[in-house]
Amino acid sequence: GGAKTGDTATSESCVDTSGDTIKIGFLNSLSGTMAISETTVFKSLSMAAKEINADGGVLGKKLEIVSEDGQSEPTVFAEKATKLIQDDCVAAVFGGWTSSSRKAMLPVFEGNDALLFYPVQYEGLESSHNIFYTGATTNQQIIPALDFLKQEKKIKSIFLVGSDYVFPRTANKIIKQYAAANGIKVLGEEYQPLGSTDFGTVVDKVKAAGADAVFNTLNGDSNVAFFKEYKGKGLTASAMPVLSVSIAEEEVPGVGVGNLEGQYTAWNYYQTIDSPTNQKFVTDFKAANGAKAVTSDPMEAAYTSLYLWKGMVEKADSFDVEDVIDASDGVSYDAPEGTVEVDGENHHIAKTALIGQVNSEGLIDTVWSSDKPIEPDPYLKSYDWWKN
Amino acid sequence: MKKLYPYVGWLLLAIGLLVLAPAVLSDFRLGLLAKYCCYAIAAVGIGLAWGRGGMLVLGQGLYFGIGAYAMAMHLKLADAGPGGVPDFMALYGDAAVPGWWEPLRSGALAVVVILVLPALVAGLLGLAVFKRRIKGAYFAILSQALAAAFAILLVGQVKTTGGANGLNNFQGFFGYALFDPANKRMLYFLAAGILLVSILAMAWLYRTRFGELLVAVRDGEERVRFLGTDPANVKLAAYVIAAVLASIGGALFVPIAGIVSPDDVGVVASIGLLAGVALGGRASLLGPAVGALLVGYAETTLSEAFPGSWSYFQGALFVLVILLLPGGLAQLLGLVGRANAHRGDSASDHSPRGVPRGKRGETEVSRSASEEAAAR
Amino acid sequence: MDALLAQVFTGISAGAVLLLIALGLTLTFGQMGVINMAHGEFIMAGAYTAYVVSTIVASTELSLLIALPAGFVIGGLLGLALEASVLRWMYARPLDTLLVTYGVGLVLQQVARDIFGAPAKEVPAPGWLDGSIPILGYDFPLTRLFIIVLAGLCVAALLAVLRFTALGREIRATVGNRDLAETIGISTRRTDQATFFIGSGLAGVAGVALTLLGSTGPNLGTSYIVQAFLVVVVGGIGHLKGTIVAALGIGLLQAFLAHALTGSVAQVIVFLAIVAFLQLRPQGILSVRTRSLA
Amino acid sequence: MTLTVNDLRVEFDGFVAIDGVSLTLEPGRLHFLIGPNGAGKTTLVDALTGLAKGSGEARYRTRDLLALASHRITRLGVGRTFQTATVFEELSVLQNLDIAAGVHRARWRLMLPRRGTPEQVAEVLETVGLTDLAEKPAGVLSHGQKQWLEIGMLLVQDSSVMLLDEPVAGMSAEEREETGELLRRISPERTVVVIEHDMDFVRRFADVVTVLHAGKVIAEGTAAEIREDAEVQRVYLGEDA
Amino acid sequence: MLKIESVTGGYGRTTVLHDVSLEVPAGAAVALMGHNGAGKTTLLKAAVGLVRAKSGRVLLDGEDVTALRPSARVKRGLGYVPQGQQSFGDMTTLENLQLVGDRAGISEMLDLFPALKDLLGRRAGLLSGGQRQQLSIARTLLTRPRLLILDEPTEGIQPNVVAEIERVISELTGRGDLSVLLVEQHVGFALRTASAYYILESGRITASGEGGSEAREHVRSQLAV
Ligand SMILES: Nc1ncnc2c1ncn2[C@@H]1O[C@H](COP(=O)(O)OP(=O)(O)OP(=O)(O)O)[C@@H](O)[C@H]1O
Ligand SMILES: Nc1ncnc2c1ncn2[C@@H]1O[C@H](COP(=O)(O)OP(=O)(O)OP(=O)(O)O)[C@@H](O)[C@H]1O
Ligand SMILES: [Mg+2]
Ligand SMILES: [Mg+2]
Repeated sequence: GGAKTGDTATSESCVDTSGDTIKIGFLNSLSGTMAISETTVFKSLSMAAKEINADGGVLGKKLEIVSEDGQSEPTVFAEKATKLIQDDCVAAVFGGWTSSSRKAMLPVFEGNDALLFYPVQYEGLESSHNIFYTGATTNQQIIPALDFLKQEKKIKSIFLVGSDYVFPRTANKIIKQYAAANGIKVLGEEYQPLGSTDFGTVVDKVKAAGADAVFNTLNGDSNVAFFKEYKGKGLTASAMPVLSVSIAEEEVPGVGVGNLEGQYTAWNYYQTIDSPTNQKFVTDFKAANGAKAVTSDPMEAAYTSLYLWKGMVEKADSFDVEDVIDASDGVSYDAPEGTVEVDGENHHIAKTALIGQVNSEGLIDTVWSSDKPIEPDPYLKSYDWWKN
Repeated sequence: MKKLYPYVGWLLLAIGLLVLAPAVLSDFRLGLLAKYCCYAIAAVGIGLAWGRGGMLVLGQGLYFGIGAYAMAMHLKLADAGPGGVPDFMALYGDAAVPGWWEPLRSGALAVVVILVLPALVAGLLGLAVFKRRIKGAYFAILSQALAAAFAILLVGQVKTTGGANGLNNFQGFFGYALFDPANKRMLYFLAAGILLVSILAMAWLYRTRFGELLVAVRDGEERVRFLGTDPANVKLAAYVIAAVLASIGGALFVPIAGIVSPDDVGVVASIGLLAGVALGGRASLLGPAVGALLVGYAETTLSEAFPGSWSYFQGALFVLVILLLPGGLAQLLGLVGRANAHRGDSASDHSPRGVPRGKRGETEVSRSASEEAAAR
Repeated sequence: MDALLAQVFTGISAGAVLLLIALGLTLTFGQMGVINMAHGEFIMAGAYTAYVVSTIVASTELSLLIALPAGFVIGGLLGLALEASVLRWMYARPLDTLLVTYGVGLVLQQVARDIFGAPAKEVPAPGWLDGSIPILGYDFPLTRLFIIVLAGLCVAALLAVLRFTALGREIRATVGNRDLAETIGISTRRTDQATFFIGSGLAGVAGVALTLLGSTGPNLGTSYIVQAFLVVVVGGIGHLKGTIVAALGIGLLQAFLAHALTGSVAQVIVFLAIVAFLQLRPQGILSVRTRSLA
Repeated sequence: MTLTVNDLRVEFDGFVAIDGVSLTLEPGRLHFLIGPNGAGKTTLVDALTGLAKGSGEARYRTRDLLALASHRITRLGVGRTFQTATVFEELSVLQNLDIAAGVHRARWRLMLPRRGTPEQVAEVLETVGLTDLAEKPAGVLSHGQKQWLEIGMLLVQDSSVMLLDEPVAGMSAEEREETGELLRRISPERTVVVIEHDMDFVRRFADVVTVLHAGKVIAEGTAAEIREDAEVQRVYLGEDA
Repeated sequence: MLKIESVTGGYGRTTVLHDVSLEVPAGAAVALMGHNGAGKTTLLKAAVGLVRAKSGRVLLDGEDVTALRPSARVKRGLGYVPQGQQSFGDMTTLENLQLVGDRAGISEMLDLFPALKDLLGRRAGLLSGGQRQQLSIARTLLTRPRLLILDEPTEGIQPNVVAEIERVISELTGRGDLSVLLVEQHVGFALRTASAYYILESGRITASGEGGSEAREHVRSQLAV
């Protein structure tokens, strides 16, 4: 008879800090549907690790990478996370992409009191003691995007298209409340199964509704089918712009520049950002992965996450999870997207929101940005129109 | 001697699972082994339906999922406490527990659901399908479609099933805290025990006249009618048993893996369940279970050794085993003749068009028959 | 009214896609009884062929037209390889082919991932397929129109082969009773190979066509394979006409449901409808009786 | 028990295979059914055993066979063999027979294993001379051996009505002799109907012969009478017979 | 025409034929007789190529065809009517014939087997046993074989048709442009059509001789148990 429910966890970390190397884990989907996106994250993480090792590592210890494949399945993410923590005894894990992968790993990291750095924009409404979120939460991406549509595009109505899973549904929940509070009519809300490529009906509806703009939370392959259908049915960016929150530089070629040109995206980083740090980041990445390679928000967030962890560890002067977490508040890093700072309260980071427009080379130009970095507010406490 | 053979194997397996493994494996590895055991339990059922009954059950994920989700829902409600609302519902849903969840608050009822619901579903489906004499490829594709539909349905119901996220983050299992390694070991022994018992049950079933009749139905379904038995009932029984075993496997999977998601019940997962059965030897007694354990182990180790490219191995496994070892590993050990391996098809009216059996590649089939004779 | 019209058109074009992906299966599955799960990957191969061609051929206007035959050949050759290396040994146990070919499919996907990289590729559509033409006041995307026409042509071609060449008969004979076929002088080996070449080739063609609608990635096939088999089953295994009816029927049903409900619920209902349908016609739309037992 | 067939009609989409046949099949005598290929002999048996849908009536023990499912008909005591022997190829000869014997067992007995060889099965093995092949999978049997096994399966069922469709086809003269004798032995307390083309065999063993042609009964009587029937000679025997 | 030289073979690990030799001279009809399970069908299958000879050779017109597939042997003039009324059940009677014959040939066959005339549109799987057997023979004759291998061809066929078949075979062999290897339980039929006979007992040739009436007794005595 072991512990009954209600007792509290007491798991011993097995991280080995004696040697002159320290183990960290990368957990990305290298196979399965999500490999499309996550392999790029893996690459930028690896690049960051190389750089850090090149100038001496962390607390004088070189990083030793243990990489696992999440296979695009939540269950596998949970299993591999456990393995990295219990079997490989890594000091921290970097990775995950889909909400489901994060949700699957969360209890593992909390149960084992370990560290996860999650690099992708997500639906918010979460803040775990053991996770650092280096991608945008909703108030750093969705809400600014809506502000943009309202202030710049002066839209009166909107149509919501999304894949059928948690992120789009939560995002749309927020959008609908925002719209209600701002006198924007929601003319339709359509969900397609993940990976669905049949958008005939959906686009017919979009066209029939004739909203001022479309808010697109589709994921992965579905975007391709959607935009091809969109163009095929004679809809254009000028007549009825689509604002997407899951299409970054590396997805653009897949969807086809021709189908996307002029459409909008909302992120916190674009390859086109012109700052010395970003230029270095981009050139180094191309050097490592070929001239055709592009950089995108999640890649940048992942890259940044490794440096932020380095910052925390050095500030704490310890690899111990609790020490690192305690030290996390205020740790900042001059990232390609601009300077970011960790909020020790909710474990997110302050980010500048950027609305971009796809240009003819398939890169994304910033057309609008929040004047200053936006403080993370995962639970949207500061928005009075929001009630969960 | 021959009759004892399988029991010797069973004993070895029991020793391996109950004595050796716990002694040598780390908590984490033992946890994985527990997970494989869950798959193995489902595999045992598939061995009956497919190996002996010739019904290529491509959709066992459906029943695995029924068990898993029933258990997961119960654990969620138990965590939430009396009248409480599971965390994810508060997040995505309307913060109210839907009516069809309520029964699962009671642990006892949950167990009942896990055992009875799959039986009902399989029973109704089987009745409809078998009475209408849907077999072979038709049946295979059909069951696959159901698994697909089930997964899609789950994904679509974010508010009540967690959608693509599935259900996870369980604190306790019938009062025992799941973070406690001691309890995890307990779960392992539970899974391993049930696996061993279900194998024994099969051993009995295979020796009964029902076991022989099942094979007869597989080899000549229509002929059986003229011996005074309605083959539909025979198949139905086998199919229901397989469904219940899958459900049990699924139910145990949840506390062990700590999560269940649509990916664990869909088409791919369902085919994954077949892999072990094929590897081990679908018609043999121990084959399906051992095969499932091996596949699980291979999957983990290969994917750890070669992240990203392990699907090469999985693919190769399917091809080589089925092609070279239709009887699975059991065939290597000479436990079953190649004929048994063929039986998978035999019943299934051998071809979508219902070509009279034995005629297509007659020599082929009968040769194997003779080899089996020789093997005896 | 035009909402209804829209659904009908969407349904038809969806049906055309289904037909295109299922057409090859009516041969390899319907006629030969091989449950070829790698069919989806053959489709994928076709799509990648289109991509490669588009990178070689300068003019987007032409590349599609070149890609179609190329895709046919590539798909066909893959099928031929599969038949010669694996399936030829397995005709006595049709159900097993499902698992083998599933394995092959996995490998092919990974191969594609390693050759072309995980991110999806874009195949630019030719200019002459840009935009849409109004039919009864509904603008019909030219791409979808093209696919409908293509599907029609493929069906016609296949029918022609089956009807006017001996192949059609020889395939059925070979599958019906291999030994007997051999003993009346039909070289079953060649028949098998020919069948598989054509069946898989059609998958390749479908793949090329699909680049007009969706993305070209390693998982392209997996998203279609289940539906493809359902179409054949509903149509009545081995019955081309049935397959056509089934494809259109399912396409329309899907379109109408998708209009009324969310996509996922629609899909589920379609699946269940099919299960129910097989209750009424256990052997599919076109069914045949045999006198033989077993 | 007598089996009375009354105005039986069987139609396959348009084609009439059995066109109003009325027969009285009584126990205690060997009843032969002959007729040209395609006359409807097998179809008649099919209809009586629920394999082909027929209209009219077939009374047996107050039940109308035409309304029953195949397995019910068998359990009622009406057994048959098939023209092209169909046995369970991958089960042993013994198992084939044991399963056939299942009609007499209670359902729940299915849950018990088979111990050794049930004696009635052993007897039948002897009768059909397959004892030393008992453990072989039926799939390896030769054509004639399969025919024997078919008969064996009928015997263990101990049906009170036995419908045999060309049982001696592919048997050598001697074996036909034995089979005939066997049928003689079992016919007294049973209704035995045999379909056959070998006229020597018919002459030797038939008590009653019914001639079917194009789905109709064109003659009935002893072998001798039949042989003299002009119509039968024309459509079936041929002049030189 | 056909020469089987000390063939040993069988199925998988079971050997059925033990060092069997047999010859069918051009233009001759040879009958093969034996009890059930003796190995007759197996021997024919070996001649056709459906059963692999573990040792020994099969010669067609002096050419060694032991390694050839059945279809290749058929192209060299061999024709085979298997036991058990086999046909392509999913195809119509006509399609079954079209597999091998042209229009002219087919109508010729229909005159020989008039019963088939009204069945052309019906799926062979639905034919009666005898109808299927007639179809099977017709289909094989359509390939215009020079060597015809028949496995119990009269089984399940009505007497007057049997007589017809007998007539055709004798005629063709008489003309000398057809050789026949015949397995037949129907001793009378066998000896009337055959000019020589072999007797097979449990996989071995135990006797052989010239056809004709006196042979009948010899065969009977050989086969008697
Ligand atoms: N399912 C069916 N559909 C169409 N026609 C059928 C079907 N079954 C049988 N027939 C036809 O019915 C007729 C009677 O067939 P049946 O098998 O009863 O003849 P039979 O008397 O047994 O002939 P044989 O002596 O050759 O066995 C045949 O012409 C056959 O083609
Ligand atoms: N496919 C097979 N596999 C193994 N053994 C077989 C196979 N077919 C036949 N046999 C065995 O080979 C022996 C000879 O079979 P075969 O069919 O040649 O006999 P046969 O002389 O044709 O008998 P019949 O007159 O009944 O047709 C039999 O004992 C049979 O059991
Ligand atoms: Mg008959
Ligand atoms: Mg024989």
